[in-house]
Amino acid sequence: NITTRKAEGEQYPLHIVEIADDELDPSVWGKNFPRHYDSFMKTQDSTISTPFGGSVPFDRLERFPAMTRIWAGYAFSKDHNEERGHYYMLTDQLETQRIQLVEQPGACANCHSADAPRLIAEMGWEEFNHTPYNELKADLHQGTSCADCHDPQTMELRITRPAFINAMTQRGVDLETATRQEMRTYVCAQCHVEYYFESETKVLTFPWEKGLNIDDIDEYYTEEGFKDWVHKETNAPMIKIQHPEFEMFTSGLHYKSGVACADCHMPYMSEGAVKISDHWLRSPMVNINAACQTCHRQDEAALLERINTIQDRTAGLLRTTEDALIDAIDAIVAAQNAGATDEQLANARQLHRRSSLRWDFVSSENSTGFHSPQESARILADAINFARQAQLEAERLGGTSTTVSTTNAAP
Amino acid sequence: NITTRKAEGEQYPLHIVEIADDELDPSVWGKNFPRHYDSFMKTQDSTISTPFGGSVPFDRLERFPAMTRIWAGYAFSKDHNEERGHYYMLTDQLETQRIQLVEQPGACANCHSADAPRLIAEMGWEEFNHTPYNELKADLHQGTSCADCHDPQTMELRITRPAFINAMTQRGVDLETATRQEMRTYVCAQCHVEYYFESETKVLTFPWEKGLNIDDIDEYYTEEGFKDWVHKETNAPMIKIQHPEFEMFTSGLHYKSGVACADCHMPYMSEGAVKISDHWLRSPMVNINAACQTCHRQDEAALLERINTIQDRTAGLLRTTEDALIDAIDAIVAAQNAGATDEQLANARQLHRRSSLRWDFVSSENSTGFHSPQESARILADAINFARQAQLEAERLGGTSTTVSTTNAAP
Amino acid sequence: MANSPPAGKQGVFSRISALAPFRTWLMLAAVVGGIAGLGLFTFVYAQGASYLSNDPASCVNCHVMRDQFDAWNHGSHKAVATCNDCHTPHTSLVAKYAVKGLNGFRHSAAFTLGNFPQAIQITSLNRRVAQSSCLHCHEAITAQMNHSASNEPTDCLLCHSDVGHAN
Ligand code: HEC
Ligand code: HEC
Ligand code: HEC
Ligand code: HEC
Ligand code: HEC
Ligand code: HEC
Ligand code: HEC
Ligand code: HEC
Ligand code: HEC
Ligand code: HEC
Ligand code: HEC
Ligand code: HEC
Ligand code: HEC
Ligand code: HEC
Ligand SMILES: [Ca+2]
Ligand SMILES: [Ca+2]
Repeated sequence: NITTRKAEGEQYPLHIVEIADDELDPSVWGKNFPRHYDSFMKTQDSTISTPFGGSVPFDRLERFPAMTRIWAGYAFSKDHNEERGHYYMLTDQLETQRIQLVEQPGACANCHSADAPRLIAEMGWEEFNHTPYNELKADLHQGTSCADCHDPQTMELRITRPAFINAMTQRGVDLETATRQEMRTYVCAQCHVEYYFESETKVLTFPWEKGLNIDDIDEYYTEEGFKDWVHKETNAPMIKIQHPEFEMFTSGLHYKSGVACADCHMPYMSEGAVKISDHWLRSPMVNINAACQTCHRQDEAALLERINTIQDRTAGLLRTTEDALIDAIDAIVAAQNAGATDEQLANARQLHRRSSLRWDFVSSENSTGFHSPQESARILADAINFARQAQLEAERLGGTSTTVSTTNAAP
Repeated sequence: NITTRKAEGEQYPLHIVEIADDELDPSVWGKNFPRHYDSFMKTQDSTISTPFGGSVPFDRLERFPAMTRIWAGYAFSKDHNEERGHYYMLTDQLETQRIQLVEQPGACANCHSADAPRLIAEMGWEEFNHTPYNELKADLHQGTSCADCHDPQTMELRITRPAFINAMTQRGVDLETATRQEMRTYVCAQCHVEYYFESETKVLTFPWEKGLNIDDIDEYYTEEGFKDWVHKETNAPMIKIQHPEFEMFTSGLHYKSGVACADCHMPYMSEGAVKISDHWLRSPMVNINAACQTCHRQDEAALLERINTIQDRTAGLLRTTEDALIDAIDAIVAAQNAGATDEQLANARQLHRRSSLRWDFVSSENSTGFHSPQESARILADAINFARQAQLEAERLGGTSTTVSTTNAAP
Repeated sequence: MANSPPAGKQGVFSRISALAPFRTWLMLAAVVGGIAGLGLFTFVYAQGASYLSNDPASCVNCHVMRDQFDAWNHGSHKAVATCNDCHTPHTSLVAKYAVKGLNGFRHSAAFTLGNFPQAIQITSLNRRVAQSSCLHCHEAITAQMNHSASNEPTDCLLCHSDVGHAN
């Protein structure tokens, strides 16, 4: 294609340094791409505030107190904040109580350090994952880097994380043949996905064998007999879900219409005579003009209002689900106190698990429903149903729970 | 035929007859607008079949058996079919068991006969509504007519039904200043809305004082102390919701983007050299190109798939809600049998009512979620929650229900 | 893939064109389009020859082009691009008249027979023509975007399908 050929001269506008294949330091890459580097460094900004997202790392446990009980017995109940920009990805991991209070495997480093691919090459895949994080951490120097997403020679997008390649290969997707538009989603799907550490080996794995929706994922975990932890109050075998942005996104209309993560989170911006991708990855709510208005001609206020409506509905359902989960927990505890056996409680605990992981799929997905509005509400409807059924099962086994929240029929 | 096409462009429209102000017969109007008349008459077709809608008047009670118990004690549980084209609007009303088994007021005729405006003018508004339907019916000659929506002199859209004018006036909307695009929705909102007959006077009224969403409507009915009937099994004071297309639509994105009912249900079609509104009101699923592709550039299969996805999710939640409602009914009945008092059961019955009317709001809305996908799912999530809470309340009052559906935790 | 943007309607010519490289078939089509197209009554009578002019008004000789014309008339590109700036190739004169001839013939025939959909859909061939015409004018500003060595230029129309004539 002649046009691309001609453009090649311009695509590497400043070729000031050669970038070595193992170069991780963004400031070195930045010598050739100063504009990209400047926008990339803006992810340092921790002041963006939006109703449910943004980059202020507020304490989520404080804001949504039910979480402490929903995750009782798991490290998340001790420390969990709203996430912020890529700039902090390594710092925030090193500093969290979830690393400090609990012994974690090296697998954690897969998504929080640009050193991961190098260490994997050096140590081997299994060894890397299963070495304790505390041993590995001296070798983690760089958080986010251009190298995570780009080939240093051609600047083409590339996949650098084995867990994603493994999971996609298993699903029959050949990443070599991915289109450019697909790559604009796949580079993010290396990290913004639900994951678990395989019980024995601690190998980072994505639970996608049966499909990407939550019912498939539930089925997968159940068949594997996997649990993340045992609930401290109800003794149910639990699953924790984390940041399933990619999975949720694929059930939504934007994905089906060919839109990619980068289209909204890295929209083009004009910089002088050229358009470049904005590398300040952040909430599109503070960037509606570039992020939405090229495709949607409504005015900014109207587009913001759309996001707000979707998020308010989702947030309302999240709170309702939390009430139901707390009631279920109370009822199971009461039944346990009344002497119900494990066998009698098996069903209630299964229902508790199934409700909780669905709630988590929406709660931990960082768009508060926006990436797939109807599916988010559908999942929470199921979560409410399962929590109330758990409560019913448990109440039938006796015991008096202190629950009052269900007795109030007023609006 | 190009030659004829060119000529037609100039002669249009034909002005063959003067249309009298009280003319109801569409074939007379049709003399001036033969193409509109031809498409209008196609609403006779009762063979269109779509997964959840269409014009085949299948028995909904048979297809969704839970309805018989959900509406126990109300005429709907005896006879309720999928609706079909406008051509049948009077016939279907005359023939339904809901008119034959029960004494209904003239108010029923408001939306099923073009004679209504004339009779209202002659008899007065209250008198018309409250005269028994069986007395009135000899005066009902015409079902649908051009006069329902058009001014015979200017062919402009007009509102002919007082209930809609009253309700909008109460909401502070001046229909005189409605834009043309608004009128393309308002003419439908005269009939495709939830309604009730005011207890004493039987005057047709729309419950919109507090707003158009289901929570507002619930609150309105509760404050009015209104009920449509007493549930035969649980003795709860119930509300039946019917065809709230307009209300549901206003919570959706199409409405917020300025799209009107007529855009999808009466899309423009080229007839020779002129474009006319297709008066064959029907499911857009058999008319995707004209109904959707003017605005959406995806191919037909992709657009159909969007509708299917939305409807499948909604239908899945409807079935889940029905299970929950049946469980709630069983539990209340068991409590009654065990001797629970009305006072003890008050909360459970309130919850039963609140769940049922929400389920009905989605179930009786004829797009199976399409008119507002996320809101439909949100409403059903609440409906499930209330039904399960009703069940919990009732089970606490004792009695053994035969319910087993909640004890199965397998997927 | 499930998540591909609209690719345009697969017309007969698009399907044929898929068999050969874009440029090769364009030349070939010159012959077919020219001879078959110009020879036909429909083409002349239905003012298919309008395709040979660059005046947007000539497109509206067919009233079915009215919506696009009106929208173009109010759009951002009115002052800078006519219909043919976007709907004919810029690679060579031969290619330009090939596409004009082909479209002229096919659309005249469709117009005469009346067998075209209510909401007209662009063919995948003409979509590619439009896409490449963007680069003709906007190559400089998009130079960095097209960094990819995969020869797969950004699909401008994913975000800017409205620039010519918003519908
Ligand atoms: C159509 C636009 C769009 C697309 C495409 C999209 N997102 Fe988002 N994303 C949003 C919006 C809007 C929010 C809500 C931001 C907020 O609440 O402040 C959001 C939120 C987020 C957040 C949290 C941001 C914050 O401020 O805390 C993350 C992380 C995220 N998206 C990642 C992704 C990933 C990964 C993909 C692709 C798999 C993706 N997004 C695709 C629009 C989009
Ligand atoms: C599959 C990729 C992946 C793995 C593995 C991973 N993370 Fe993360 N982590 C992310 C992403 C993406 C975010 C941002 C989205 C979010 O916070 O939901 C994040 C956010 C965080 C945050 C900031 C938000 C918060 O919850 O306070 C901390 C801390 C964190 N991770 C710690 C860890 C620890 C500890 C482990 C190992 C037990 C780990 N991460 C493993 C991808 C990963
Ligand atoms: C190497 C792993 C990794 C990759 C690749 C990655 N992310 Fe992230 N992302 C993270 C982590 C970890 C965080 C949380 C950082 C923190 O809170 O310290 C995060 C945070 C974010 C946020 C939240 C910013 C805020 O202000 O709250 C957004 C938005 C985001 N990522 C979008 C994307 C998009 C879009 C892509 C692809 C173009 C992408 N990410 C690729 C790991 C990754
Ligand atoms: C989280 C993933 C991610 C990281 C980290 C990242 N980029 Fe990018 N970059 C992208 C995506 C996505 C695109 C768009 C590619 C496309 O459209 O094919 C892009 C495009 C580019 C382009 C092509 C021109 C353009 O603007 O579209 C350049 C040059 C570039 N990035 C430089 C850098 C530099 C320099 C760094 C580090 C300072 C960096 N990138 C870090 C994801 C990333
Ligand atoms: C690259 C193009 C593109 C971008 C960028 C984009 N959208 Fe969309 N959006 C679409 C398409 C295509 C649809 C599907 C409906 C249609 O075909 O018109 C859609 C649908 C939607 C819907 C309804 C579907 C749903 O999932 O609820 C909302 C709401 C929406 N967009 C809001 C936004 C907002 C807000 C942003 C910016 C944060 C945004 N979009 C960015 C193309 C885009
Ligand atoms: C954006 C397009 C769109 C708009 C606008 C729209 N509808 Fe619909 N409507 C649909 C679709 C799609 C269906 C589902 C048809 C099916 O299931 O076969 C539907 C179904 C219906 C049905 C049942 C049709 C059947 O086949 O049984 C009725 C009645 C209806 N709509 C009335 C309305 C009214 C009244 C309005 C305005 C308040 C409206 N619609 C606005 C697209 C639309
Ligand atoms: C506010 C307007 C309105 C009033 C008042 C009204 N209808 Fe209807 N009716 C409709 C609309 C709109 C439909 C089509 C949508 C549907 O069936 O849900 C319909 C459909 C029907 C149908 C066909 C579908 C079915 O349920 O079997 C029957 C029969 C019917 N009505 C009978 C009645 C009777 C009896 C009354 C009085 C008790 C009545 N209607 C009062 C608007 C109205
Ligand atoms: C005078 C009352 C009235 C008005 C005004 C009215 N409808 Fe209806 N509509 C009905 C009734 C009653 C039925 C059911 C007829 C039956 O089942 O016998 C119906 C049925 C329908 C159906 C179902 C057709 C099918 O095949 O299932 C659609 C779609 C519809 N209407 C759309 C509209 C739209 C769009 C408008 C406005 C442009 C409108 N209606 C205006 C009373 C009305
Ligand atoms: C259910 C409501 C309804 C009925 C009944 C109805 N129309 Fe219409 N009609 C409309 C709507 C809506 C429009 C679009 C008006 C606009 O865009 O302003 C319309 C438009 C028209 C127009 C204007 C040109 C056009 O096609 O947009 C004519 C003429 C017309 N109708 C004739 C008739 C005739 C003749 C009948 C009876 C045989 C009839 N209509 C019955 C709702 C209706
Ligand atoms: C008159 C224009 C118009 C028509 C006709 C129309 N749409 Fe839309 N549609 C829109 C707009 C505008 C949006 C909002 C998203 C956006 O801004 O792109 C939208 C959003 C949607 C959405 C996502 C929002 C939601 O409510 O889920 C779906 C799905 C959709 N349309 C499908 C359809 C289908 C199917 C039809 C035909 C039955 C149709 N549309 C007819 C203009 C239209
Ligand atoms: C002879 C009448 C006529 C004239 C003159 C005309 N068109 Fe069209 N055009 C049509 C018809 C009919 C269609 C629909 C064809 C179909 O869908 O198969 C169409 C479709 C199109 C399409 C979309 C379908 C495709 O093949 O991609 C484009 C683009 C187009 N015309 C551009 C133009 C331009 C540019 C001009 C002026 C240079 C023009 N037309 C002049 C009748 C005409
Ligand atoms: C004949 C030359 C020409 C062609 C062909 C052309 N453009 Fe333009 N375009 C211009 C000029 C000149 C401007 C206005 C000056 C500027 O801002 O660069 C412009 C402005 C724009 C703008 C900014 C204004 C707006 O509408 O948002 C966009 C975006 C754009 N063009 C995209 C496209 C796309 C996409 C295509 C192909 C479908 C295209 N252009 C085809 C010459 C052209
Ligand atoms: C993923 C969405 C997307 C795609 C694909 C895309 N653009 Fe853009 N384009 C944008 C956004 C967002 C802007 C606004 C940037 C700004 O003003 O900061 C823009 C702006 C422009 C402008 C106006 C620049 C100015 O200074 O006013 C032109 C011209 C343009 N694009 C041409 C193109 C061409 C040509 C292509 C295909 C090679 C293309 N675009 C592909 C999103 C896109
Ligand atoms: C700046 C570029 C540009 C100009 C100028 C332009 N078009 Fe287009 N046209 C496009 C693009 C791009 C599409 C494809 C839109 C899509 O499918 O997303 C298109 C599509 C079409 C179609 C298919 C139907 C549709 O609306 O999608 C017709 C017909 C058409 N153009 C006719 C015309 C006519 C007639 C003119 C002049 C009055 C014109 N175009 C001027 C870029 C342009
Ligand atoms: Ca954040
Ligand atoms: Ca129907």
